[in-house]
Amino acid sequence: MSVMMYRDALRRALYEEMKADPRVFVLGEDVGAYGGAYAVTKGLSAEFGTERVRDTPMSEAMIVGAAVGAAMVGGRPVAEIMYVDFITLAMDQIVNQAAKIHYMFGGQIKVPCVIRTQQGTGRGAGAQHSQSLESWFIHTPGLKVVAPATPADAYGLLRASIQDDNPVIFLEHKGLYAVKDEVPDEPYVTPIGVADVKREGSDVTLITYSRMLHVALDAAKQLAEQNVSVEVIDLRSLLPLDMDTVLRSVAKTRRAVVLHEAVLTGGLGGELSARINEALFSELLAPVQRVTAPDVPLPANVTLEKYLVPNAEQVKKAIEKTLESKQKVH
Amino acid sequence: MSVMMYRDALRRALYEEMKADPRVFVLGEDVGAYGGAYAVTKGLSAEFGTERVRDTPMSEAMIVGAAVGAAMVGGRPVAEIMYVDFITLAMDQIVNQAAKIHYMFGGQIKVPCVIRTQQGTGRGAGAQHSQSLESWFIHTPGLKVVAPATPADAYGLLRASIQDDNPVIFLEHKGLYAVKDEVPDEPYVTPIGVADVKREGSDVTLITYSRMLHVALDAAKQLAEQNVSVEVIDLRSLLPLDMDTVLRSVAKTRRAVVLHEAVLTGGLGGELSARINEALFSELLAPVQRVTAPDVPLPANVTLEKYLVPNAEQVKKAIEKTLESKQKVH
Amino acid sequence: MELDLTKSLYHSMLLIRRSEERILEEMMKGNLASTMCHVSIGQEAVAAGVCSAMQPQDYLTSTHRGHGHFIARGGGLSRMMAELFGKETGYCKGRGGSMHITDVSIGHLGANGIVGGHLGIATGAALWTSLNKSDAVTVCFFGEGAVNEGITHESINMAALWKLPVIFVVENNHYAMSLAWERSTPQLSFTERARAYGIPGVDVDGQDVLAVREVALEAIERARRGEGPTLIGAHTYRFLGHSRADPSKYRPAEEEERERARDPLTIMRAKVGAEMISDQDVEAYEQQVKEVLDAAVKFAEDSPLAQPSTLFEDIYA
Amino acid sequence: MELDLTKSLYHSMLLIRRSEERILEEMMKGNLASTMCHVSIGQEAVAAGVCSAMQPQDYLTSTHRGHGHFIARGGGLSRMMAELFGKETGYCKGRGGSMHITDVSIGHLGANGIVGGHLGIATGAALWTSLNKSDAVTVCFFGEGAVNEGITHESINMAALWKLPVIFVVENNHYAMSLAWERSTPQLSFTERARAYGIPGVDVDGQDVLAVREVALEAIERARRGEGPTLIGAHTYRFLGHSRADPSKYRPAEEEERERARDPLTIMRAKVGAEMISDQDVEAYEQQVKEVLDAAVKFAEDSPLAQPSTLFEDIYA
Ligand SMILES: Cc1ncc(C[n+]2csc(CCOP(=O)(O)OP(=O)(O)O)c2C)c(N)n1
Ligand SMILES: Cc1ncc(C[n+]2csc(CCOP(=O)(O)OP(=O)(O)O)c2C)c(N)n1
Ligand SMILES: [Mg+2]
Ligand SMILES: [Mg+2]
Repeated sequence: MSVMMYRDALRRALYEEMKADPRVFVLGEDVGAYGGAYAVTKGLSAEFGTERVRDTPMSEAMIVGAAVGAAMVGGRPVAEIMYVDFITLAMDQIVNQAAKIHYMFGGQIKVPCVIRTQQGTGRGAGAQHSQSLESWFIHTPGLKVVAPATPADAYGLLRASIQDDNPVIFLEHKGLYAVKDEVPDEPYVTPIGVADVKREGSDVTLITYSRMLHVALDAAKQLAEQNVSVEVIDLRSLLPLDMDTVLRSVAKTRRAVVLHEAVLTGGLGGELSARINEALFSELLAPVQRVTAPDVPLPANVTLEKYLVPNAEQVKKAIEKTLESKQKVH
Repeated sequence: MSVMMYRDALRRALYEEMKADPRVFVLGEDVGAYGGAYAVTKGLSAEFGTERVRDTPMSEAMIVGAAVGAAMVGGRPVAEIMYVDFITLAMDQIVNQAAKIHYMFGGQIKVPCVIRTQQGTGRGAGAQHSQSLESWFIHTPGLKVVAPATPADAYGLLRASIQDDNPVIFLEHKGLYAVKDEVPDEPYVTPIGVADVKREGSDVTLITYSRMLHVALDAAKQLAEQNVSVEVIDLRSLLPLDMDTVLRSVAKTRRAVVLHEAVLTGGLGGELSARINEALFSELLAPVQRVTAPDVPLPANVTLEKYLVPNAEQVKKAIEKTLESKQKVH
Repeated sequence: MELDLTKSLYHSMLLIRRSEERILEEMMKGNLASTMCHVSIGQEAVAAGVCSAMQPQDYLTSTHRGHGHFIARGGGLSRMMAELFGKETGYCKGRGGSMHITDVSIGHLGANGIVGGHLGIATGAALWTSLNKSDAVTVCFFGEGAVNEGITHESINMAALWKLPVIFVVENNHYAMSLAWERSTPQLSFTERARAYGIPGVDVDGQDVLAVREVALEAIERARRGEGPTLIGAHTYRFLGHSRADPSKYRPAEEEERERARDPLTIMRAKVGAEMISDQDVEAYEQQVKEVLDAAVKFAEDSPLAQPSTLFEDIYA
Repeated sequence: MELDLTKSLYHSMLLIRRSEERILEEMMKGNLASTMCHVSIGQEAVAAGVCSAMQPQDYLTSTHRGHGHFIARGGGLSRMMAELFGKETGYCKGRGGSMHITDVSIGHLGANGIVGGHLGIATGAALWTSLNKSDAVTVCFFGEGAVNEGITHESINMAALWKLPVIFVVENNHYAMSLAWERSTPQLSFTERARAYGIPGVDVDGQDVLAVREVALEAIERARRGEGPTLIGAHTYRFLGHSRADPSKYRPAEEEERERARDPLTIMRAKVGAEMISDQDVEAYEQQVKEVLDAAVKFAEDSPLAQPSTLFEDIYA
């Protein structure tokens, strides 16, 4: 085990995949000598050359397009889109091309590429630089979507994503890059589509992913002091969703709270709530609660931004609500 | 009352708004003399000239961009994107610009524009020409989203959308253009954000919008013969959602089914299911069911496509399931 | 049929022409599975000329109007017809149809329904072959309407910057649906346009298959030498409407008449003379093409419709 | 201060320079509400020169590096500073910050965080003023990095096609974050590039405010006459890093030294001579600017932070 930062764990994954497989290459804005806006690719171009760690012009559609085309003829590109907000410029390439090519052409060809990007709040970066857009991608059959919350998962999922034969949207979080934690020294992959119980508990299941995991763990810890036992599930993969793990836990706790940083309406929380209700309707002792950002654009203001990002207090309140909630009476 | 086609009702709304307000103008691909890919703007350029009903180059980002810019300085543009699938090329202009400008600039400026497009199946148009993408837009604070199902609502909502001071995503459906129904002769607007009970009933609430309304009404009619009374709610507006109407109905029927043509995961059905469960958990006699397309891209094949589009049989089954479902026992 | 180059160019154009006529016929009979179908009748010389200049290791990307590229590149007619009929023996298992007709085994990377969408793919493919030191060249066909899409700019710029082996072939049939070319952009010269990217641009008579071939050969050889992309503007005309639904009312009758008179098949025969392509040759080709097409249609008819259950396959690789 | 044109150009550049220096100072003190802040020190001549050529009815759109455009257009410093401090008296109620600094009342249609995103807005604004027979011209500033975005192509093409009254001003500071201009495109001449759209293109020394003004005047008058857009490439340099976090290691030291020596303030004084702008003038401006900035900072400091509850306002108009 070594303690490393999230960004370093990502870089280690890139490094090892590039060492192991000459088909892997990296492209994006400022990913070369500059090392990426969030320093994930730092040093890679020195190691692998500027062809394999390639600075692109500012052309988000083509960054993804180049990845898709390269993947179709044998490459295994890892493209970086600097902020998920800019992925709005590449939606055709992701949704109509990458996600559909394998299917639409009857399985004739594969598109093994990874689109790395980062999302979320924390820097007061404003309405056009702080969004969380995972919902769009989980609504797109043909994509896989992952959103690691810890250095260990960032490493393992990035390796798995690069090795995957499908287009993977790899969602990092700008507030996680400097987070440090233990990462095993031996190489490994974290399988896509498998959630992780990050804390066991018996009273309520708290389901989350990405940076909100840390808010969830914080809330769970505080509640433990009040003798409330919270099971915290880190989804890690958002498409496919590991409903087995989720439902197993909720079947046990009979209460669930979903937590994410994306805005409420149309967020992943709705999907999870619906699925839990569909599967465990008669088991549930309380309605599934959602703790999310409100339906508001984000201000370019570190202080004000905090009011729109879910915090441990809100999570605790939601959990308390599920605990209070009376059993159904009919 | 006159009986008219959905496309003609839309054209009437455009015509009347253009007559009434010189700021209103239309732009898009082939909207001029050609009359639009689905013949909605036919005749308008002859009436209002090719400047006010303006053919654009193929440049979807700029079609929306031009609408946004024009709206900011006093125009009231109605832009047409030929297929919603091509809106992938204009997502930055919609999501980062149109939706956020009013908020981000502190309310200094308004963006009153309508982006008309059509979505859905029915023509075997394939994976890149048949999607239903409303979920992306309801996840974008600052937009309004409407999806009329009848000629009367198409007319009234288009007038309301053009008169609205916000960017409105106006979702038509390729399978509805030739649908005929009565439209009042007097001018009117249908307010955005108000759902419509298209059929009253007492046993179960069936919530839907756009072309699926007709599938819903068909299923309801068939079930009426089996003495099942289905209340059919046509949302009409998807953002904001009229939860009052939905919850009032479900409070009465205590059972709900959501029906849409978009794929399941991340679809609007999840949001509705979550909200209904949150509000009426102890009232519900059965889990909210979702009837949607499966998580599959669409084939360019009229015959095969049908297997992926929800039909009345599936709706009836889902409703029957909610009726069977035992009350909760704890 | 073993044919020398000149004859095979003619044969290739004839095969495209008759195939598309047959496709239209089958469409009228209601045999096509999708309502999406765009024929390139009148534009055959571009596909035939460019594809004749390609090598087996090369790639191409194609458009919504893609039968010509597919056939000129050597795509199989039986499985193509089966695809159009929505059959499980089709190249795309009956789920792609005309607009996505694709045979990856011959380096065909897909016909695309998003106008301009495949320019990313073409440049990306060229990026990989260049990184991978393969000598494959990628040919990217697109209509003049696609020229105004943002991705076209991004992709030509990137290809030019990195000197990628990709050829941008504009099939300029002068209309994008109803929009006349001159109403879509003020810059009508591709030679001029190419200067924005510092690459060679060529305007060529797209009805003259030999001229097209010449230009394509030079561009492809240049790309193969590592000297980067070329922008080719091939001036052609679609003889019919944009799609079945379109009576092309937006085109002046005189223009249609004048342009239809410039049939690439006629032009070629006039150019090479009857010694090269005799009436008997043509008759023999017509006969052979008819047989191939009859067989293709029969294959398509006899093939089973794709099973609905297969729709749940291939979502992931 | 009432100043004649030459003096006011100098004053405008000085005001931008000192304002941004003060912004950096306040940033170091931790007074800015957002971490997003890009200064244009070294590039003042482009903003000052172009804005001096605009009329009151004209519009402009701006970028992430937008203080200069804002100040040159006459935006108020107190409410600007308040905005940067995240205060409710700021132009955007404290929720826009530096990257979205905007004063619509002076025809400023917004600084934009999406590189290239505002080219749509600029062209759209020009479309409306042209439809509406207003004689307003819209000026669209963007960096050379934005040139390779698809929207830039779409928007220049559309503006050129319809002869819209919009001026495309490339503030070519030779870097897009770490990417040197020559590593982003093979076409370094804006004159050449403009030919792809059949419009005039001009390359101008962006450190020479008088030259910039000249070029802008001509372009704006041309647009106002209904003759369409001009593409202006103003060659300049950002003296500092892309943003606070950036030490600009990717730039050769000699280049930085050489370019920093070409300070637009110095260049102007050398050009117009001490009779036009004397040391006393400069001293007076410095004094006046300092007072304005002190007052602006004080205003910002004294203003209340925006109330969190206001975050729920203005989502809809
Ligand atoms: C991005 C996008 N916009 C619009 C369309 C609808 N559409 C299909 S073909 C076409 C015209 C294309 O013109 P051009 O590129 O010249 O090709 P042609 O049809 O003339 O071969 C249009 C507008 C589309 N498929 N994709
Ligand atoms: C679409 C988009 N891509 C990337 C970024 C991140 N980014 C912000 S500024 C910048 C460089 C812009 O370069 P240029 O256009 O030359 O303007 P400059 O910063 O030099 O003024 C980048 C890459 C962005 N904000 N928007
Ligand atoms: Mg064309
Ligand atoms: Mg720059």
